[in-house]
Amino acid sequence: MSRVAHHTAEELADLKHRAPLLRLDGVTKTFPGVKALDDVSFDVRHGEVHALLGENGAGKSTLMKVLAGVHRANSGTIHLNGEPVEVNSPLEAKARGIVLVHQELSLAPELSVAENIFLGSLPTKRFGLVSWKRLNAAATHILDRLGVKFESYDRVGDLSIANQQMVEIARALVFTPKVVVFDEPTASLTDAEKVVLFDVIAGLKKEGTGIVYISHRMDEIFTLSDRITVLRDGQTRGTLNTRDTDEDGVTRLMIGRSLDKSARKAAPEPGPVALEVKGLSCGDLFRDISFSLRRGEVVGMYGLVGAGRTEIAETIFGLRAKDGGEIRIDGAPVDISGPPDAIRHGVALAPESRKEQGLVLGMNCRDNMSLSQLDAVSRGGWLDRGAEQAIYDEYAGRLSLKAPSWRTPVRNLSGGNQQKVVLGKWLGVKPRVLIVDEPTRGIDVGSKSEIHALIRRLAAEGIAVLVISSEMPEVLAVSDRILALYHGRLAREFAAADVTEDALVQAISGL
Amino acid sequence: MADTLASLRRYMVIPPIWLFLLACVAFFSVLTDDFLAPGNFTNILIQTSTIGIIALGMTVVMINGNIDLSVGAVVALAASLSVGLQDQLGTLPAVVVGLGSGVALGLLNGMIVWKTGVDAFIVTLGAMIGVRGLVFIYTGEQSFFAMDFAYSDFGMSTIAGLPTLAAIFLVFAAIMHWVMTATVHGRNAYAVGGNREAAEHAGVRVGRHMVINFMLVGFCAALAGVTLSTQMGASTPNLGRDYELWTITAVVLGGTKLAGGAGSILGTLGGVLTIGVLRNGMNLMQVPAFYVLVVMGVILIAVLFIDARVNRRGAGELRL
Amino acid sequence: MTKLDIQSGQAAPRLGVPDRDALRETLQKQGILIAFALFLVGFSLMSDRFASWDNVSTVFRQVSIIGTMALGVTVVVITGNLDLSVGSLLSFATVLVVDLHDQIGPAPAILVMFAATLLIGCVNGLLVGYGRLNSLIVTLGMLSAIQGLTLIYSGGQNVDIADQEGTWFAVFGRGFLLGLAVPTLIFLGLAVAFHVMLTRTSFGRRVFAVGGNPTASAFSGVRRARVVFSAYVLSAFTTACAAVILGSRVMGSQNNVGQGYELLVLSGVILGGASLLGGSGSIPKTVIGVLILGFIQNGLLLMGYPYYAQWLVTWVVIILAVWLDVASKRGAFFTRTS
Amino acid sequence: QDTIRVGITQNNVGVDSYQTTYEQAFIEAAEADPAVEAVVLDAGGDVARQIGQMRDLIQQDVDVIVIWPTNGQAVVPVVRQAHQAGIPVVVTNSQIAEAGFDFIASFSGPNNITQGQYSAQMMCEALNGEGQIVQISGQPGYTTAIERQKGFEDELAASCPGVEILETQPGDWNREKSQRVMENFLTKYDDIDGVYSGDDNMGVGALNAAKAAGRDGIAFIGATNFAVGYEAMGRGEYWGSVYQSPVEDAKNALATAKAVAQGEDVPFLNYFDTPKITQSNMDEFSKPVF
Ligand SMILES: Nc1ncnc2c1ncn2[C@@H]1O[C@H](COP(=O)(O)OP(=O)(O)OP(=O)(O)O)[C@@H](O)[C@H]1O
Ligand SMILES: Nc1ncnc2c1ncn2[C@@H]1O[C@H](COP(=O)(O)OP(=O)(O)OP(=O)(O)O)[C@@H](O)[C@H]1O
Ligand SMILES: [Mg+2]
Ligand SMILES: [Mg+2]
Repeated sequence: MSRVAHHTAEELADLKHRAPLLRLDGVTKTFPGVKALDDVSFDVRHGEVHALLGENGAGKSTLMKVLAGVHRANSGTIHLNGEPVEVNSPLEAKARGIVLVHQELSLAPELSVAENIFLGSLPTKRFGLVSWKRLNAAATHILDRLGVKFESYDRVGDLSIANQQMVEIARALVFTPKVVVFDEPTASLTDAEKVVLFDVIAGLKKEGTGIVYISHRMDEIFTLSDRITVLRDGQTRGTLNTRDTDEDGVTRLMIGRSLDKSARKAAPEPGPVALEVKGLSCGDLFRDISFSLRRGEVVGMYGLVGAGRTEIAETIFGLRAKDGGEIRIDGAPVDISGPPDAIRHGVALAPESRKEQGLVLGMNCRDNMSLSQLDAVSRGGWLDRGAEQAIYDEYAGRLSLKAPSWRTPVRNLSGGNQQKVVLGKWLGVKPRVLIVDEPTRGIDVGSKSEIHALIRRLAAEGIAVLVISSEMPEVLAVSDRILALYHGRLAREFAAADVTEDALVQAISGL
Repeated sequence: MADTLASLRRYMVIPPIWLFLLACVAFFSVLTDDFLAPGNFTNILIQTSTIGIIALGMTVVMINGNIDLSVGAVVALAASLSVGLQDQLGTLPAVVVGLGSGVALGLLNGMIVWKTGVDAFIVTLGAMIGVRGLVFIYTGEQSFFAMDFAYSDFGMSTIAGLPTLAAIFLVFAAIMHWVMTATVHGRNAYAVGGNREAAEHAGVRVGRHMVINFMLVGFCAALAGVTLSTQMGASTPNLGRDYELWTITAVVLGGTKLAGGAGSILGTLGGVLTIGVLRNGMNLMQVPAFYVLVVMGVILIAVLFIDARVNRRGAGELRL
Repeated sequence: MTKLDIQSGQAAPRLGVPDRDALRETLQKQGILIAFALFLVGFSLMSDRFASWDNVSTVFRQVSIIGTMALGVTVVVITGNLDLSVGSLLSFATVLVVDLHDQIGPAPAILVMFAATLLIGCVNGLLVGYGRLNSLIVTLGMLSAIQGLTLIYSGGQNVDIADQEGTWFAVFGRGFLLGLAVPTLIFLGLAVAFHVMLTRTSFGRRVFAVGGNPTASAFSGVRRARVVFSAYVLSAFTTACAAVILGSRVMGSQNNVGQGYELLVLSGVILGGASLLGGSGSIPKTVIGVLILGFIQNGLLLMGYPYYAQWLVTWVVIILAVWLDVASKRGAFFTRTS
Repeated sequence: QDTIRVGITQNNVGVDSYQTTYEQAFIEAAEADPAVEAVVLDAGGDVARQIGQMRDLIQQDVDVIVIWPTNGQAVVPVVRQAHQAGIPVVVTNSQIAEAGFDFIASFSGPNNITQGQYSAQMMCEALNGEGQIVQISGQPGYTTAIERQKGFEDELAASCPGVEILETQPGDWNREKSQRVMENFLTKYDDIDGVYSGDDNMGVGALNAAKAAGRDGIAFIGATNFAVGYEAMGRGEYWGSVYQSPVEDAKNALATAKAVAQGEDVPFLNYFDTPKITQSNMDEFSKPVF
């Protein structure tokens, strides 16, 4: 393996005027019922971070999968270093130095971190024996670079999602790749890990690697990228120099209009308390949590990953047994035995992990949406398809879901659109108390503000909403009050009017 | 070195089935006199060696997310060939042909699963029926008998006090344990079963990998057929019926997931021995034939039940 | 703001011809039907008896036992579980109903048999549903236990109905209604009922959800244990129905009549495209799967091959049928896996 | 040493009434005889298990072993082992392979070849030497099935060339399976004059199929007369069979074993009588208990 020579700054500047490292021309890809890519062209230069932007379902992941040999395009060409190449399988892509860090985790849970990182190219001794020494040394070397807190021999299935994402990223660093594609790498990373990732990207850049970066987070795009290409409906809408444009310009290209940032209406007078939690505790996951939600109110819950927010939500939803404290709904103490009971009490939880907890991937969009309210859409056990369709139509519309048809299995939707189905499924319940856990993970900026508006509107209709989020702008944008969690305890409560970013950061860091 | 140890340690974890095995051994030792006799243990080892050898290969195939229902028929085919061809070819070449037939059928199964994408369950179910047909075509319904009594004497011989067949089983188990924990191929089996797409994207040649595993289980089944026929000095066309179900049961009891991605040879060994000990113990206790069936069924379920209680996760688990 | 290379013009309208797509989608999913049709044509060409009404109705009658059982097993498989106990449960139920027939009369015998069989279904359901135990081992254990129970009950003796002509019990296996055999009617009637249940009721939806993703269904308020429990009871129910047909058809029973049926039934279900991983499957396709099995056996017999040659052909046909099915969904004959 | 310890390993008790009745009769006979103590084992149809049981019996050093072979070839080596250990072996019900003849003291049981021949003779008689028949054989690969089929086919070819076997298919000793096979035969052949089945259980299945299809005038001949077959014969629907009593079988085996153990001379092939039973002579026989 020859390392790519380091370039001086001048050389790098010069590179921009050279032939691109990678060029995709006229790529078209259709799935049954969808033209996911329509004559897309795109190029990446040495040492460049090229951001790929677009709404959910615009075709970003598909384009990168074509590049990485996962999908075969209907037509189009790929040039690497000016040479036309065929990429018919992931293996071929790898051999040509093209690495894709997938949007969806693709790890083998039973294997160790090191084995996952070197999957497909484990170092060997004689007789096909794994050389554990070299494997772990090499893996540790990469992990040190990423500054992670787990060991190379830990079982991947035991890691948190964020850490699994780090393993996925570590994979990209095994060989000196020519092109690395990051597909929404930060969707489940914390700030600390993000910093590490950006360092890694900077390092790759210095080595002359071409980088494609997909994200829905504008701040990241503008921090990292040199150029931005916007996809819309499977077509290229344009490529811009990052320093020549701004968020608004890109957004307009992406969704055809500017974002209405003033979506936040004045909060109506909140109604009576719908949910009250007193001294709720569960093992060492969280202790002594007390708060209340009023009808018509949106409360944000903010904290670091592992602060216990999800567990609190799960406990309220009856998925965990509490070992102390009390939950009241509309003033009456309740003992919720499980989700069916919770739903009966008017509590809904849109979970954070869409694939594991949110969706039946093989089931179509409509049926997924109505799954949380089967009793409501059936009479005497008989399904009322009209009622189901009505729910689907309403929330597909309100969330601008992009699906070929209601019959499409959610497996075939883009990541962001899958998340929309999860939301639609729980918004449709019209609960008294709605808990949404990381509601906009992987959702494009346009839809994100629509979802925020929708949450506000639901509150205005008299629902009490708890929004769990790791994104400060989101919490700030939607909440009337904010609960800051630190290490399983309620650190502070803020009113939206007098919260500052600094105070919030301090509160969740235990300061 | 420390790293190597640490990374190896988790592959040496004792699977829970061994606890039940111990419990069963204790139970029968108390309730029957003959159970603890050394001759009895070698008996159990011989009796479990057939299913056991197949189970070793089945474990690998199941870890990588497939299944092989044709093993019982392959047992019959390999036994028939290795006994039936002795007159023409001589003993050793006949055995080689028998073993080869298993590998060849494994290759066929594997290639079909790989190239057509048809589920292994269907492919090997077809083979389970069809290979039995091959056996009947070859044997013309007849049983074969090894004129060479050395053949059956081999099945009864011992090495250093250990019956040869038991020794073959244990040595083979050790080899397979090593393959699954220390070789690239073994580790890839977990990757392919745990997340096939991921393995494919990472450049594991999934198709070839699966074919090799099918050949391996085919070889194991054929080897079991050969050892079984040395026990009998003969072969019968109906040999190995139902073996697929008992093999899979032993493997699953040992902790291998039906869906793939997890499992171990050690666990399988425990599963195989548990079933063997149960059968043997009930024989010694002279449980009447009809009741053996009931007791066997109930114990299988009880093992699972206790296992689930013992392994119940703590407070971290969701109430689903 | 410098635009480097913005494309001109509006985005072209997306390719979307829903009707044609829906049609193609539907056609694509019918690979198994095409396979079935091909075999029927093939057999008809090779044997002039094959395509006769007599023969077709005979095959329907013959598959009705396995077919009826396959309906319940389909539900279990869709929930992501297995039921290997149906074979020995069939033996148990048949021995019971036949034996009781002469002792307490047909109607009470049927009632008692259904009660006992459903009870065993409940045990399966409790263990797999509420106990969350591995369904393969539970039902295999039950296979063995039920076999033992049957033998203990009958003392290992065959059971027979003495008065075969005079009992109305004969109608289930031997009767005809409107020119159709009663077993066929029971099978197809139950198939329609099960199909409606799976596609039109909330229970059916829950069955698919639980099999597709148990965790997500639990988060959605579906009671997994209850659904799985019900699936096993349904499986026991269809097995009991099959036992009535079998007992009446044969007017007697051996203790092992259902031996090996578990795999036969399961093959029918899997041939119909249900996945062992759960979440997919359909009654009409299970019916087709079972019919394929029945027609293969019948067709090969009519052609007069020796039985082992039939086994070889069965091998090829089963794989070809499913291959055609998966190939049509994939749009290619071979996989791209390296 | 006063009592004789007889160890028996049976084929597959419970799989059909014959074997079950045999076992009961054997146990009863042993209990009735104060000079005999019996160790009764069942191989459950599994050759490997039967070999294990043989070894156990050798280990226990019983005075004589009775074996109902699950397979005539596969048990030869272990029978040889017993022989070498000085334990006489009596084979019961179905014969072992010729290679093992040197190692056994005696065979006690029916002659399946003869039974096949009897059936062929009855078939010839029923059809007056002229006609087309089908055959439903037992489970493929099992000695009894093979021997009966062989006896039947050879005798028919030799002494009754006018009767032609259209086709043979296995019915696996299963009445329902045989019913299905017969239904297909009926579709396939417009003209069937007779049906030979490997036992009455299957024969009655075939009869069921013919009755359901309304096809009269078919002569049904079976073997191992079962109660259902006996009754059908009484109704005039079943032509004939071979009478074989499991009780006789069991008693014969025990008596042979006892004699062998006591060092008496016994004939090597100790067949017990299995006469033809037809509609005309059935009154001479009591209805089988199974
Ligand atoms: N395997 C597939 N089968 C059918 N359709 C698919 C498949 N994969 C993607 N699609 C469709 O292709 C289109 C583009 O999807 P893609 O995943 O590329 O979007 P994306 O831009 O990555 O969106 P997101 O930001 O939500 O991840 C979507 O309409 C999606 O439904
Ligand atoms: N340090 C850690 N090591 C391993 N797993 C962790 C760690 N911290 C948290 N986890 C796991 O990660 C998951 C997410 O943590 P948790 O749900 O407690 O955090 P949260 O406050 O809800 O944050 P988020 O919603 O951002 O994930 C949980 O399953 C938790 O067990
Ligand atoms: Mg995407
Ligand atoms: Mg969380």
